[in-house]
Amino acid sequence: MDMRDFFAMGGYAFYVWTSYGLAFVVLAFNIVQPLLHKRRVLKRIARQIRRTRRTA
Amino acid sequence: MFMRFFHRMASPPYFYVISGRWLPWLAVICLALILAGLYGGLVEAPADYQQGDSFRIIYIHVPSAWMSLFIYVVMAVAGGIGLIWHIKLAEMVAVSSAPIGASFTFLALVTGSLWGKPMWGTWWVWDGRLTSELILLFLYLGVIALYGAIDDKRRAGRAAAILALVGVVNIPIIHYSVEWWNTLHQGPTVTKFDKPSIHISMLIPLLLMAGGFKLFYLIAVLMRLRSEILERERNSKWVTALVGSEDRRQKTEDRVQESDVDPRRVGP
Amino acid sequence: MKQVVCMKRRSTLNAFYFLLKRDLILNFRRRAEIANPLLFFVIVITLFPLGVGAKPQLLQSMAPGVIWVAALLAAMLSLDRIFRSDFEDGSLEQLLLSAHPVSVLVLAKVAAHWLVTGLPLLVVAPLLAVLLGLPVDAMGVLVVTLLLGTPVLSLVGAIGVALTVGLRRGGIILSLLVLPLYIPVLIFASNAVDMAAGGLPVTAQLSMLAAFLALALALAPWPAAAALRISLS
Amino acid sequence: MTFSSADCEPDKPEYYLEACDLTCVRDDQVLFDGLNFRIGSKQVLLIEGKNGSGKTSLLRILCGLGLQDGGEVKWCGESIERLGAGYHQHLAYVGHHDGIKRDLTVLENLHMAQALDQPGRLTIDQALEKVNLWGYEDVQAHALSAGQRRRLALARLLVTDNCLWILDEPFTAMDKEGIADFERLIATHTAHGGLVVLTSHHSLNCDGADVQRIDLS
Repeated sequence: MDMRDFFAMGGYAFYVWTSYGLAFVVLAFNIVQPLLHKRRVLKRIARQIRRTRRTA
Repeated sequence: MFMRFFHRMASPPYFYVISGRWLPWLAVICLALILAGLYGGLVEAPADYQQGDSFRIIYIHVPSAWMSLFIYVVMAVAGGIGLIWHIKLAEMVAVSSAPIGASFTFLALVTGSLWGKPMWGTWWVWDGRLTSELILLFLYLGVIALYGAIDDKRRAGRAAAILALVGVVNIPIIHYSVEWWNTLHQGPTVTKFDKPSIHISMLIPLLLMAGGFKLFYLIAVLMRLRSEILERERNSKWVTALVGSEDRRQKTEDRVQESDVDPRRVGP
Repeated sequence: MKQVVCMKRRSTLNAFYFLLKRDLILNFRRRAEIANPLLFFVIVITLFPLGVGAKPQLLQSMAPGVIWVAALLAAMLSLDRIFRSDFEDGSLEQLLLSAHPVSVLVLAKVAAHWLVTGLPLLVVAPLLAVLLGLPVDAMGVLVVTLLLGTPVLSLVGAIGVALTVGLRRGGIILSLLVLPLYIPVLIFASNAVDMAAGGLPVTAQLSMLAAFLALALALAPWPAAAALRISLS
Repeated sequence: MTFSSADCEPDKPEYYLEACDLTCVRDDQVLFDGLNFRIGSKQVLLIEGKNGSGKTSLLRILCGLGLQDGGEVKWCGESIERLGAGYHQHLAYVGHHDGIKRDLTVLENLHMAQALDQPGRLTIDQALEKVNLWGYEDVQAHALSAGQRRRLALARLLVTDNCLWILDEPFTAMDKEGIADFERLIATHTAHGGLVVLTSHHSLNCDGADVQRIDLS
């Protein structure tokens, strides 16, 4: 099964590869979003600590 | 021994550290499983005699459909535990699982319609299973919307847990009503949307992918949980200590970068 | 903990009766508000022929589904009234702090809401079915399905309302929470009327609706009470 | 432990309300931490503190409405969460919202209050007499003034059978004479062995009642 046949997917290339592409996007989203959220939370907490440290 | 382990796991700081250590290993195993499943599904498995290569969408559609139901049940059970025994961590597991479940349900829906297009020529078929999947997506969106709408996060978590419990009781009722409704309008002529009778070489990748998706769910929920714990415990000492130390390490790195920047070169 | 002597149980029934009577009095003091769900029901049904054309054959085949979807939406829109006024003037807190189980009191409020919104739908629905050309022998089954179905709408809706009672813009979310749970009732009820219109037996569908009613009566008040406790915490 | 309605008479002195290291955090702000107190029969607990210091949150936690972040509230030694309705039958709460239905008449409001708990020692007429709302039986609540509605909410305490009163600033919108009346009512309630927890900005001069004070700010 050489590469060209592989990507042709017996004529259903569009359907198969969009499903797999979408799967990759959905899985990636579920990894990236928590990372961004965590960084935002950490930054907010750090700022809060600096604020309390300055006022304390 | 199990109770002691479970009890210590319920305390957020301990859980945060332990999950931090497990995540890399889980990620490696999950990646291995999914790659093996993909290889098996896309390359190894022979084309289906009837559907040709379009059947390979099964390796995404079926595992994510299984996951959507599995995550809802886990969400409801975790919500129930959180409500009855007031375990904050269980409540957070329920709340963190909702978006992941919703994305798997969405994935199952779209891949289902992509799979249906070559077979029936239309993007959407009011087939019993797809319709149940669509309603399950609404149930997920309901839980997410309710959690987002209430400002006090503890109250929001408990309200979302109740909705998840009510939802999980309704899922079998909705599923069988829709199946019964489907037999009314469609009639048995439509080929069963079920998995085609599956040859062993096709089944292995399917199970690999299912295992990979379950592990992926575990990783995703652990990651969301860690940032949720940080957010909810932001006043506690261990978070300030943790963030404080990370903050200082961040500062020392900035100071090191500034000093080795050549003052003559004009910065971007 | 063993509940207290039987004297208390009688007064729980007494509390149920009093709360039901109080809510009916309150609703009749604001009679105009009772008409709102009915007007909505009538308007939605008159929209359909304007939208899909008035071919009698088409209308007749759509009639059961249209009537039931309109009834469902009318019931859902009026759900907010169950707890909203009590939440605003603080008597919801008094309900939660009463000596009687909250689920019984929730049942009383849902019964009052059904009597004020569900029952009138039963009366108006056959008249509107005539607008859509539903055959006469299906009218009886239509009323029976509404009689069995609308209480389930109120009971399940009460859980959604209890969850969103504290929110400023709870209405939008309420429909998202509650409509998926209405689907089984909609499926069996509109199919029962459809079968009756075709002269076929409907005992299976009606018994399913009765089963849903029994399930909702038994299971719905408890999560609604728990949701109220959470919304007010 | 069962509570038969007979021993709910306020004259029995062995009731007590206990808070064990209560903690409450409202959006990032620790309102109070490790709060401990205990009040028994014939005692009044006055909770003071500037606005926003968590007085109302504390009262709602004591009623079992609010959710504390730590610690426990005990009624006669048993956690109120486990007691549930068993605790609420002894409790009467008047919060910011007075819990009066505007469309109902005074009489209907009080009948409803009695149906929700147990009828108390005083009849409705005697209670209305005490808060001098006598003669207003058939007036709809929306026709009453704020002070009169406040007194109607306090009349609800008298017509129901309860040992513990939890009042959130009961004297707001009440004139001097109304306040004096109500202080006498508190004194008679505690004299019968009742307990009262209240927050107030006015100085409470309840002679004869043993008043404890907690300052949250």
